Amino acid sequence: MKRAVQVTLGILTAIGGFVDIGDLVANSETGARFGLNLAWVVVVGVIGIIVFAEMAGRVATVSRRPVFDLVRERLGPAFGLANLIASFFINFLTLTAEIAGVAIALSLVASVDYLLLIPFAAFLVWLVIWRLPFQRMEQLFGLLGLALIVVLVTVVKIGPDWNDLFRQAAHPHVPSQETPFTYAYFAIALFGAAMTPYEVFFFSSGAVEEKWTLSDLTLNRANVFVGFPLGAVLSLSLMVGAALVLQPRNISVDQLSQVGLPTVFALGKVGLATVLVGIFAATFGAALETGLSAGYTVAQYLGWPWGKHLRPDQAPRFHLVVLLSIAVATLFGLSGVDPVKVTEYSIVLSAAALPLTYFPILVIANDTDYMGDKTNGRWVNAIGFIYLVVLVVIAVATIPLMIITKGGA
Amino acid sequence: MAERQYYLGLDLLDRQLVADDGSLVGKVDDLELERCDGGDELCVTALLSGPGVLAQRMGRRYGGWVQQAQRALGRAGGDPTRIPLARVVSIGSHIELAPGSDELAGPAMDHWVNEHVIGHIPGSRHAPE
Amino acid sequence: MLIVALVAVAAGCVAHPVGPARTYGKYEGKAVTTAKGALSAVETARLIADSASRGNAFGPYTGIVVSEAEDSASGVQGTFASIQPPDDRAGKLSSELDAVLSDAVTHLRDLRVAARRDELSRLGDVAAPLADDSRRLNDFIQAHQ
Amino acid sequence: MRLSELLHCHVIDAGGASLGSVVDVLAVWDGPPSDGSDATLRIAGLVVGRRGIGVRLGFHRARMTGPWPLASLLDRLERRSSYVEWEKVTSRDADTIRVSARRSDLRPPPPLPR
Repeated sequence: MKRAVQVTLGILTAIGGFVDIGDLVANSETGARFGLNLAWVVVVGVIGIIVFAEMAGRVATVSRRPVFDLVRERLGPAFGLANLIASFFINFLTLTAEIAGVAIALSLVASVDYLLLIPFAAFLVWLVIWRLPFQRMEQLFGLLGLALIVVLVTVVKIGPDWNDLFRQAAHPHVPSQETPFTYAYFAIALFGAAMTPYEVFFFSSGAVEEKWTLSDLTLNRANVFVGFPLGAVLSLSLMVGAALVLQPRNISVDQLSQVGLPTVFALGKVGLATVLVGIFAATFGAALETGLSAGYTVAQYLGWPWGKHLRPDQAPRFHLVVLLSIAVATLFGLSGVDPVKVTEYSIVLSAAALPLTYFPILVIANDTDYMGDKTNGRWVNAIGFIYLVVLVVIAVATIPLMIITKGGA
Repeated sequence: MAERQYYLGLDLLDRQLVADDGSLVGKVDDLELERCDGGDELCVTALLSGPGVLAQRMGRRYGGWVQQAQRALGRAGGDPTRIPLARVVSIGSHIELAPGSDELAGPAMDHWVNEHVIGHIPGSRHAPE
Repeated sequence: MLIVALVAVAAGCVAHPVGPARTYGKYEGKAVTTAKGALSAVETARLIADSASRGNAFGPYTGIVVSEAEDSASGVQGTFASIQPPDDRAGKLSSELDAVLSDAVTHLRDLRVAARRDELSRLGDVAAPLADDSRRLNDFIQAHQ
Repeated sequence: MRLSELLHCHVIDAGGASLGSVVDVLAVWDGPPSDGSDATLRIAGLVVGRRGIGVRLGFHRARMTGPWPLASLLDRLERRSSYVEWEKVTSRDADTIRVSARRSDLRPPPPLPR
């Protein structure tokens, strides 16, 4: 019984934890701009994150070695360091975007300029990392994030022609006003939003934090195979809502506040209140995950003690990195950068950087020294290898596309 | 126990060092080699760990920079730590050390950070609750 | 690779780069992009005004969405005004679009003032002129695309 | 000396031809671990070849089960490197090692039993 509760809780957390500011922005933006022509990318992305997270979770559980530990061990110190710098920088962009997202969500309730709320939001994020135990933190924000189910209710309430929606999603094409380049660029953005590397840093470090054992591998699978697809349903609902409400009105999404418009349209005040809670929880949860990931990556590369299962004075360098990252992200957010632009760049670069962390995990998941008899099965390896190819193609294409489309303009 | 073989680069370098109490105390940043019993053969005599060792391994120039930084920081910079081979308990996905790891560079740096930053923040000595 | 990405991000996050337009065609393209941006802002404002006047949205949220729409419209207006028209024909196009943009920004400002005063039930009436701005922007986009 | 210094060394065979550089070192543990100070980890041979990611990943020397296209590719890359027993080292200075073997006599590094 206790086990069932734990599994359910894990799944719920995974649903809430799947969506962050990247998904909120990317799905609303592409829905308003491309209709359902990019819906397939969400499906490809969620299968990718399932494969990646399941492997990373299994490796961390069996060997007790999280992602960046293995990155250095398999890629060597020099290439590992380049990898660390790239991953840390992208994670930092995401952290900035999430903190700004928390501030914006608060500003939509408090009617204060979000810039004034950024230091407060950042302090809150740090305080939770400093004081709240790992599991309670994860459950609290995962469950609050379930408020985003309201976007699914939004779509149901609008009552679209479901057959027509499926037909559109199943027959994607480049809309007449777009070029193949912008189409590809936004496909990468959506993919990066669904398959963000920090999710895996966090997930694999979390497996060590929560002291998972072999018997928890079921929990790992349940979280990943049930939680993430349900999270993807929320992403698709955001896209459909934008396609139904915003696209016919020629509204393009360039503010986080516009993400709530379809829900306001369909469900009124109750919907609005719920979606704002959901946006707050999703960005806050992701700010915690990226804040911790800043510390995880550096500490694991250098072999320092890390984690929330330790007292802060038992992992001081880890906490110092977390603290400094949050502080610098706060300053960057306050400098007047456009949070939506920062989000877009963070998800696109996330997609480009994926092979750097995916590849070592795929290799270690096949190493009997680490994994014993828990190495990848034939099917996991087949899919895992296909995704490796996909990720490499994306990584190569991203920067040229970014330049050609001027950042998707 | 049967004679065990290791590829030093693959099996030892860059592995996590774990103290007897389970705490993480650094990485194997390099290995020290010496002639075995004065003969022609080389033996591994110690594991080396610390930022200076790592930087030195990546290039002499970086090693110089880190050494300068370490001189400036004093003990906080972390001296290169030499762990005699006899202290190694097991070699696997991590390397387990016998008791007595307090004098390693990693814990020393943690101590410095505690004394100057983290220890001054309220709640640093309490487990999250 | 990393440096390219860094520079791209730094440039992209801080400012929207506006290149010069050397031909009428290029200028017309930028005019259409501008009109689309303004249309999005106008339609966002109309949508939230409609919802708010029917009691479907809270004051703070409405106020912020409307003022973001105003900022966005006046932003694209300012950006477009900073591009030098390459010839007389482009000059005429510029004044044609600028007239619509100015009207839209004025109407958005009225709406923002009403929303900030929390006069939510009135927002439908205050937003009424935006319907005409929306139609004109649409016509402009159709004519020049 | 340090292992990293050995790993940068250039290796030249009996005929004066270059074999590449030292990419890894095989060592044997004489005596059980954790059994006091008399346990030694003696260097038994060198893995020599072109430096590259395939060697670092250890697809041949370690027990890797897949994924299939990658494993066979990297395994083949690693087989291109060769193994030289330490007894065949004739001279050694800061950056060059001379060995008494010829390239044609050398075999790929042995995978380790686990």
